[in-house]
Amino acid sequence: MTLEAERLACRRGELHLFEGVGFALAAGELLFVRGRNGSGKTTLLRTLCGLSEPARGQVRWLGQDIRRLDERAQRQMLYLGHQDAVKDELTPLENLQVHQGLRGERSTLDERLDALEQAGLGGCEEIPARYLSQGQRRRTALARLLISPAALWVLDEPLTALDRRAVAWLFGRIAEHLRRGGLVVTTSHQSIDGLPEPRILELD
Amino acid sequence: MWDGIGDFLAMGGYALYVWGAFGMVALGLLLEGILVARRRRQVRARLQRQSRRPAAARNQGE
Amino acid sequence: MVRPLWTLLQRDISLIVTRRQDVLTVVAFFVIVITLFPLAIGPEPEKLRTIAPGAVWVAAALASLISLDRLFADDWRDGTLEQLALAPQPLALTALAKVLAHWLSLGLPLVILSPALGYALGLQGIELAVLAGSLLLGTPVLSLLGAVGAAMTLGVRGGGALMALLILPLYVPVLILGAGAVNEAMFAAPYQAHLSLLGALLAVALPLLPLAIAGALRITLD
Amino acid sequence: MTGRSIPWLKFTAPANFYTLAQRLVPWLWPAAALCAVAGLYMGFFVAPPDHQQGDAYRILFIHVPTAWMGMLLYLLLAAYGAIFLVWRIKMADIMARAIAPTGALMTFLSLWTGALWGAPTWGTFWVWDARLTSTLILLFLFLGYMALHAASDDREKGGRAASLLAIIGAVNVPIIYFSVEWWYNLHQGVSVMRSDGPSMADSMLAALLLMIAAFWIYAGAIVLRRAQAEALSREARTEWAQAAAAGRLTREQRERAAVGIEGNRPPLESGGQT
Repeated sequence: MTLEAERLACRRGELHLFEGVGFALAAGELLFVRGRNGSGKTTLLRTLCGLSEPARGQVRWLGQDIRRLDERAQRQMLYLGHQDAVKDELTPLENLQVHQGLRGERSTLDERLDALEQAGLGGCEEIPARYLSQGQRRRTALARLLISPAALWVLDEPLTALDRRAVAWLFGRIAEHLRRGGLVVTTSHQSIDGLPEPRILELD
Repeated sequence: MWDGIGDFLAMGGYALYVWGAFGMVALGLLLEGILVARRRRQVRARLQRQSRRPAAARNQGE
Repeated sequence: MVRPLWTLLQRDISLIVTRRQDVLTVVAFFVIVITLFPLAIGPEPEKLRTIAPGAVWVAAALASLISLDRLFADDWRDGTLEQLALAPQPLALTALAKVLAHWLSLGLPLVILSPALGYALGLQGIELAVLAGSLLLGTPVLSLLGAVGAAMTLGVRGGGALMALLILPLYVPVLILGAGAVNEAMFAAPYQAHLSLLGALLAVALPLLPLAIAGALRITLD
Repeated sequence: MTGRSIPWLKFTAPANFYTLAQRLVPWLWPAAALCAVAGLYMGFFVAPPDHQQGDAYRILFIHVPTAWMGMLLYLLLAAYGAIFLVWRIKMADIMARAIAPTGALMTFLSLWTGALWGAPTWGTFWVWDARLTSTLILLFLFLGYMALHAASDDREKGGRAASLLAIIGAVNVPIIYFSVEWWYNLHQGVSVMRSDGPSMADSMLAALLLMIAAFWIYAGAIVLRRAQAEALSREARTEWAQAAAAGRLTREQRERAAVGIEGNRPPLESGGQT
């Protein structure tokens, strides 16, 4: 179970962001992407999960080209972007349910409530997301990590808007996921003390 | 075939239509030519400015 | 494969229906545009009858266009579109489900309402049935075409007006065939040919346009 | 994969294309002018007046070529769009973009000349004739392509979206044409403009063919020129473009630039699947 990047080059518009990025991430490994603003972290993460097409090079997940994954391989990957993909009109519980439904994943109501509880949303499961704070919306999105069977997590700036307790909780989740043989690619501007020893990819 | 220049210009009474059509085509093509030539000049001038000041060009974008 | 699409269909319909005013706005727009015709042309029943098929069809095309403007916009803004693109099922099927949800909640009401408006403009009997039938076959094609435009103009300057410029020319065949069917019925001529051509357009559009929509969405997300 | 083994791929490199156009265009201008002068001479001084329409029919010598060019250029636009979408060859997008304004102009001119021809022969500047109506829609398709391309901030993305639009439009053009034709016949019964008009005298045909040739060559020249400017502007920061702007692009610079383009393609194993 590996995520491989081979001589990746990306550009945004006319701007050449980076080239020659390559790595192979194995089960149980954490990749931390570091770089200043505008160095292409988000573009790299979007490329790694197949949303953006690289100008050169290739990304492979489970041995398949990331742009043409089959259904099984696609289900093994979970991406969490800058935007939460949380619908204002729906409650956290409904959001979680819809998100799982779209990915074809199954869980019981108890499991979903439990995940929201763990994510620190106990008591607001049934309140439309528009009344929630930015941090609570983020937690709604992160609750997906608890019930998804995906092995690869691609998390773009997951710490934004989270308070210190939520950060510690998330770090714990990531560590547990890695122990179970999962893969995590992430990026952040905040301190990552408390995470297991990551492999670091530096974009200048 | 034509009896002098006046007869030619009169186009058998259809002068307005015939010359209106040919005139608009000539105008259209001429205008297009001028616009393209101007754009070409502008691009070349910009590039020449850039090659004279390569450092500035790098930050200028486009 | 079916369950994700079913979830999406349910979610989209319930989102549109809970935001009730969207449905009301589109239906009201449809009715108002049709109301403008008698006001502009005059109340003579014969005149109105002549323009009735065209008026209803033009109003339906415009209503479809303005309602489609936001088909992907909300999902794009809050990041759901990325998740849809990364879901296991093909993006084309997802797009088809979204268009279907949109048509069921915003297109179908127009079809249901059209006989009443046709009647107000002087159409009668079988003509009303043909009008509703032609809209039933034609508006899904309009929705699919409009969805391509909506996907293309996501995050582009001047979205709505630009989309009208891109998509309205492509509406022409549907408009001709749809209004034509009603015209035929008005002269007691066979209208079945028009309707079956509309059906053929739908049959061609249904498998092909979702691919175009998916392509446009991928370009937008890239 | 070098330029030598597949020669036509060589011109997908903007530097090579630029040089080719630079050599070609100086010949195209006089060729177009020559054809136009010959065609106009034939059309005005050799071809006799029509026995029904008098001298008004001479508008045909520009109406038919512009109408043809409009349609042809749209098909070309869609073809380049498809090439760009499938193989991501940047030059194809540049060509498509360069074609659009000329196509729109030709379509507009064919409408204009058609109206001025219709006025004396049918007694009206505009009828909702099948051909006129579908030409008008073609003009809208060109304008839509240009608007979409211009509205996007990211040239690459805008180009891809516009190419997709051009392809959808091209698939639609025959449907639009037939539906409009059908609509027109149902409404009018008898067509005012039959394509099988009075049989054409040889001199008329010769004049028409010369004018068509003139328009073809003109369109080629102007599109190449516009594409050159576009290529220079997009590659502004490269060595070849700056040399070309100064008018001294050497063979070595060109080959270096072309190699850069080859390197820009995805590696074969992924490129083969697109």
